[in-house]
Amino acid sequence: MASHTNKKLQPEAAKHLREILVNNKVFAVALLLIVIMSFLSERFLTTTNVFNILRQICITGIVASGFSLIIAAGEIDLSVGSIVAFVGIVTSYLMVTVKMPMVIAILAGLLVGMLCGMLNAVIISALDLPPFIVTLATQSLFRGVVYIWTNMVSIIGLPQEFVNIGQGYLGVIPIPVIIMVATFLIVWFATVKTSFGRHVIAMGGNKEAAYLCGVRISRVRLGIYGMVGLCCAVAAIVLTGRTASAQVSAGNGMEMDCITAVVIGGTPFTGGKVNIVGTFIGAFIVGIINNGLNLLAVDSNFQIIAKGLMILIALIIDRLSTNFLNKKRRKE
Amino acid sequence: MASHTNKKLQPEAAKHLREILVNNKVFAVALLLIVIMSFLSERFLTTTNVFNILRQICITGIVASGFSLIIAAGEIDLSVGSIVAFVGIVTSYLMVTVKMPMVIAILAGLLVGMLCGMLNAVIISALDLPPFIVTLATQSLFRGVVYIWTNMVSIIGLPQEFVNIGQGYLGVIPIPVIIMVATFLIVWFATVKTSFGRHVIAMGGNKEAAYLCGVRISRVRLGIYGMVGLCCAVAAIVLTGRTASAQVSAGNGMEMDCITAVVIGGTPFTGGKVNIVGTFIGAFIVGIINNGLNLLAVDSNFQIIAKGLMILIALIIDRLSTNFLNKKRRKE
Amino acid sequence: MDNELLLKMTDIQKSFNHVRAVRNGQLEIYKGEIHGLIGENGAGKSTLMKILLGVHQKDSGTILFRGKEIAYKSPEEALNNGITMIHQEINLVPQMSVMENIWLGQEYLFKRAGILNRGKMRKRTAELMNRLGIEINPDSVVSSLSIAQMQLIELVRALSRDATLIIMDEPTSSLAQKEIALLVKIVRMLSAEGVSIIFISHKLDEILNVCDSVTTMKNGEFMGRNATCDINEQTLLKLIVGRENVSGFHREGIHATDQVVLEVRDFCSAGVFEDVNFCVHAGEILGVAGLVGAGRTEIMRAVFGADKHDSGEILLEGQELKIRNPMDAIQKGICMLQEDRLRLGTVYSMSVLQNASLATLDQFCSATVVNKKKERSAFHEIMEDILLKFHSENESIKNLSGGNQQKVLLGRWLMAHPKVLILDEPTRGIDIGAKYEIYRLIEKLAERGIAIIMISSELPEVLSLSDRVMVVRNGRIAAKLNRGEVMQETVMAHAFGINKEE
Amino acid sequence: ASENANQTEKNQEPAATAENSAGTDAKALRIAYSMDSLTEGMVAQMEGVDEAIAAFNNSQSGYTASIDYFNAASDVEKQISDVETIIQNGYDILMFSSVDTSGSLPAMKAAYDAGLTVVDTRKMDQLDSCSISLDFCNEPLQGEFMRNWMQALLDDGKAEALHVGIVYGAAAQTYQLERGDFVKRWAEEDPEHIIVEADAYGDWDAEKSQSIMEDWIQAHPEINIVVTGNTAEALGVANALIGAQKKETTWVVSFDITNEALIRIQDGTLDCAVGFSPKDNGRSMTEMGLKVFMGEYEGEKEYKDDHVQYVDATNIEAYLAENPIEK
Ligand SMILES: Nc1ncnc2c1ncn2[C@@H]1O[C@H](COP(=O)(O)OP(=O)(O)OP(=O)(O)O)[C@@H](O)[C@H]1O
Ligand SMILES: Nc1ncnc2c1ncn2[C@@H]1O[C@H](COP(=O)(O)OP(=O)(O)OP(=O)(O)O)[C@@H](O)[C@H]1O
Ligand SMILES: [Mg+2]
Ligand SMILES: [Mg+2]
Repeated sequence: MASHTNKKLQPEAAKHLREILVNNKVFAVALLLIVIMSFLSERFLTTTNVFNILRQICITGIVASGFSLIIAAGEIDLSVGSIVAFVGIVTSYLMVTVKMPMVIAILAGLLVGMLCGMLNAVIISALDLPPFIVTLATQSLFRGVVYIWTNMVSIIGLPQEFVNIGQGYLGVIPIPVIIMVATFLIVWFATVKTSFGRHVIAMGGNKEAAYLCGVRISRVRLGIYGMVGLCCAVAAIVLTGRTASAQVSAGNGMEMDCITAVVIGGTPFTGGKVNIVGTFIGAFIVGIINNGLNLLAVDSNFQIIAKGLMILIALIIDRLSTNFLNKKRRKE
Repeated sequence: MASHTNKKLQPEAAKHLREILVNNKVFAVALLLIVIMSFLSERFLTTTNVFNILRQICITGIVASGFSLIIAAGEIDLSVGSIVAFVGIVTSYLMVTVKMPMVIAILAGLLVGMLCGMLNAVIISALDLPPFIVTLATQSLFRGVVYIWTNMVSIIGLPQEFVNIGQGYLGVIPIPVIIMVATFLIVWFATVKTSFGRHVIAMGGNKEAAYLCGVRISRVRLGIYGMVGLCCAVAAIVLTGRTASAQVSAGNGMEMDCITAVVIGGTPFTGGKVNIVGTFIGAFIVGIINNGLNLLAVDSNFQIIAKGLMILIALIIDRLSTNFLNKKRRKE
Repeated sequence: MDNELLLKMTDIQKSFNHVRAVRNGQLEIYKGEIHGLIGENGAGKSTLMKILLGVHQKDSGTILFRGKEIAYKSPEEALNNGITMIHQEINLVPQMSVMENIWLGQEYLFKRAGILNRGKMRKRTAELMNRLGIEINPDSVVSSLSIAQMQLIELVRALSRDATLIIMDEPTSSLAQKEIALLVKIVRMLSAEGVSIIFISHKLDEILNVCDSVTTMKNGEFMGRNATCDINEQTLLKLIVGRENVSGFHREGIHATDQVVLEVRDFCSAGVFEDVNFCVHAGEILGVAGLVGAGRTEIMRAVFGADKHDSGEILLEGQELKIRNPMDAIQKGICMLQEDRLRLGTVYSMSVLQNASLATLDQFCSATVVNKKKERSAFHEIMEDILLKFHSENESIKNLSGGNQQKVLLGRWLMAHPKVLILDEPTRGIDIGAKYEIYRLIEKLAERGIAIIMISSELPEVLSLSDRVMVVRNGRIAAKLNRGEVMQETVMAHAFGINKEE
Repeated sequence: ASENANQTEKNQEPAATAENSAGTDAKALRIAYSMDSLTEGMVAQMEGVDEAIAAFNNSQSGYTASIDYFNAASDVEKQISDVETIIQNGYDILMFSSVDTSGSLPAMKAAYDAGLTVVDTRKMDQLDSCSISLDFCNEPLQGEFMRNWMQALLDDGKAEALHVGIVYGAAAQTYQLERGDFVKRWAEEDPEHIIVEADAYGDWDAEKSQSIMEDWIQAHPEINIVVTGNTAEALGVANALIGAQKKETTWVVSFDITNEALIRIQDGTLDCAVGFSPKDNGRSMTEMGLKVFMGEYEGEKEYKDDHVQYVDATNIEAYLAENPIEK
């Protein structure tokens, strides 16, 4: 009898594993990339290099975690990069010029980031304007303020404890990696475990139906953009620490990196679904590609082609494996 | 009795005018901007300056005309700028290095542009991948090919007749402006007067319904992307003439300019509707803003802010006027 | 009727992932025949039809159409070969006009040198609509129409194709009697012209009345093919449900208390409705009848806060309420089931469970964290009441059959334990077995003291369930009838505006 | 209404719009500066330009000069448009820092043909399309300086061979690619001593350059000098090297002598910066332009000056003594 149960269980487990793979096929793509890369370069699969990659995806990763919700809600935020630059400057200015204590400067930075995000939400909701245009406008708004404020000069001379946030280690683990993982956990929790997360998905899936179920679209939007603003602020602090300076050009073009990570990660561009773990793996895949191309010393112009091709191949593998797994499942 | 008919007609006419304004409110925004600008600078409303603006929006305008269909179909194409660069290089290479006759080189360029666009469509349809990622990949693909091919050196030494396409005049009218207007007319015709246009909108409005009605989505997509590729090729030829050289960095960031023009023009980012005339006016508004800020010699850092703000204000006016007109309409 | 076999489907099988939707599909259609297809929700009717149309590909089995074996890969092929289908859910492009929707995919008919001749298109549309007796402006935008009007446009579109076989998947579920009569007339006319029709419906009387023969399905399997002259409602019911005696439903007496829960005074919205005054008592079921487009939905949407109104007030338990949006209404205990389940009800990207709990999520939250256990148990409790069978609560609602989706949405509002429950076409697409259960459920809710407003185009439903009936005509309340005086004829008379008494 | 019309009339006279600080009868002189992109260096340069204009306005030349800046944001097309607006708008002098030597040419030519005094600040080698071509801050010259500085490392025996990593600027900004390309040409000439180990685009971004360097430390430990495009990139590279404790054995060099670069040379995280004092540069290019306009310049159309310099640990004190860092 026991053996009978066992027999029944095994295909169940296999089926289960397949389910997990189907829902997180991007995971399989990442694994495949890792295998290929370790064959191409023996330097790839070393602890140092893995932490290297993780550290390099931190900034994009932290912003992309929140950005998943924007995409899931069927909206877009082009201003993330500018918010990152803005918060970097605010925090550094408060520390270096105003000589505020670090903790207060960081808190102020976080607040500013959140408010910037919320400003986007308020404009979109209050005037019922397309998020694309609103955030395009605030993108140049925030960036312009940074330029005028700093007169294009980066802020340097940050206190060492602050720099440590971007460069330090906790044991062997880089602090930015810890912050990124924490951010992903929090966003994941907010998305999967709370009513807020449910409302975000409902809003992206069918805004009208969500509204008729009592979901307050404008409040949810405020939450989403505020959260992304907060993520931007966290990223800004890590970035400022990592480069030991607040750069006026920080975060340029970041929105594209974020969308790439989110969409590779399996959150559809049309909204209604979200995969936070997928976003992490998406950012990781982009990180592997960048790192791999550098490790292999691919010519800089070929890198541009290779990056495009590899993203495409990753998605094609993803798609083909889905089809294959679906077919197998149907055969049973 | 006649007077009675008249009385009935007049409100009809007023209603009609209002309908036109509601559907093309962006037109009113453009007018308002023009009025404001002519008060601020007496140089603004001169024939030379108006042609100036028109000539300056040509490249974006030509690509944006076709881009409207991409947005209307609920898709996206990030590779337009790279196609522009690619076609510029191909055409110039054929003329300068291979010494082909101009007409043949141009035709080859147009063909290449169309094929590049179609390649996007084929990948999206065949593998059922998100357009965002596919065109992000081909963006770097095409751009990388340009970089490697040219080794980052622009091609110069183009024949004068070719340069004239970008710099010449027909009477008082700049040739690029004529080409732009022609492009808009063709795209407008294809959208409004043909079944292809209907299918594009149906696809953007309800892809499932279109499919169930026998619309071949992949064929429509092929048409759309091919058309945009063709528009890119036309823009590339005008641009190459205008700069009297094929630049490897041509068209960088063009996709954003196009989306901006299209969305300001009233084509919703979510698809299902299209307003080709609106796109033209959208491009024109962006042109007025750029030109106006230059005419007023606004500080370049403030320009960044001002541009963002003005786009926003344009949209807010647009929205408020819609609300106002709608309310009036409802009252009747 | 010719005895020429037009279509023969044998041993059709189709699975979606691990769900076996059709196990043994059999269907025979003769030329000019009106053939009914019935079965419980999720029996596989729509799936079988979608296989025929080429939307889904069969796993096995054969399809013979006009003597040739076919396996269409896309609807386009089927359409080109003379098969069209009215789908269960509305399939229109909301941003396009009525005319453009009707001719979508057939624009080539109006092409001259590549240019669409809109004038000709409009003329053909008008001709077609005239012939069918449907009055909708060809130029109005579809998104501004009521769901019934959309359903009629689907009908026009199916007829525009001069098909030899028309599949109608619950074409009457969102139509009121007048339109149904029209549809039946059209169907008979087509049949006389030699067109075959597959007619899916949950209304037995309709099947028996309209169809020549009927095929029954259960759990994806073929249960039998009968000529309608050989059977009656009882035998049909047995075929569908598998049991002999499925009791009908009859509500005894008036149960309403005289405690007014909801009162609507002088409600008015320019151009939509005016002078709307009514109240509902605790434990009362208020039926709302009227023709398509009379404004029933619009009035209730305004009460629910989904639409704006110009003037008038709402009182809940004697207290005046400010309802600006559905959120306010739901918080105060007023809930509304929408009639357009595709556009206004379901969130396709979410699971069955998530769809059901969307409106009541806060109940299962502590500090905004959802207690999934509570959520699940509340859901299962309700779903047992509704007799919903599904494979997994985590399945996407998109994968449920139309009727089962409707049950989930109904469940959504039952989970809210409201004071006032507005139901707009609650049994739309629900099979007869479950329908009576749902009637009983509504009755039970009323017994618990909930005030229920039920909009329905099925008069028998209104008559058997309601304590009072309110008839709406042209955005005004034409009559309020008490249970005793409610008769089919009086309701219809008020709905049409023919008052016999005068 | 007629009053209004009058005012408009008057406004069209340039003299009426200019500030009359130098005297009531001074004529207005309008300068336009079409810049390739707005960077920290450009902002410093603008300060020099403004200083030169202020000096000119105090010099009783009979003119009152004013300047407007136009930022092409690294877009050839935008630069052409800007210049179209400039021509349209009645400026007298155009200072032109081209986005691309070939692509921006039509713009410069058009301005010259329209009768403006055109100052080519980037040595585009098109003497018949400008009034004067300045050869003191162009990229090839800077590359030469950097090459000399690196050659000295070999000559002094500080390294047997230079294993170079090149961090370019942005691919779209072709003019500045020379900041890395000179190494590649050099490596072809002298493959024994100059070995290009890897190259990548840093997009002028500290973070991106930092990631690139982190990867190179793994894959190309033999790299002993990194040539970067600007201070931000150099900063990122240095951060990565410091993090891996390799800064001591790896030179980091960059272009543009910014305040930040000076500070970093002082603290040893940057080994050499080649460039010019942007402020001086701005000052002298403005002076040249004004001279040409006034007809006071009689030299060659191509004007050379040795504005380019390098700053490293050996000469930083001297440099700072002359050009103190302002707060
Ligand atoms: N796309 C799909 N993916 C997964 N399962 C599906 C899909 N479509 C249908 N099903 C399942 O197939 C079964 C048959 O569904 P179908 O829609 O054919 O039922 P039906 O007879 O039309 O029911 P109703 O009367 O409610 O419309 C159901 O169990 C349904 O959940
Ligand atoms: N969003 C809208 N915009 C404009 N008109 C609308 C809109 N929705 C409905 N209408 C119109 O309002 C009228 C009333 O429609 P409503 O849906 O309330 O009718 P009903 O009595 O509920 O009938 P049924 O639901 O059976 O179609 C219809 O003529 C419809 O065309
Ligand atoms: Mg069905
Ligand atoms: Mg209704």
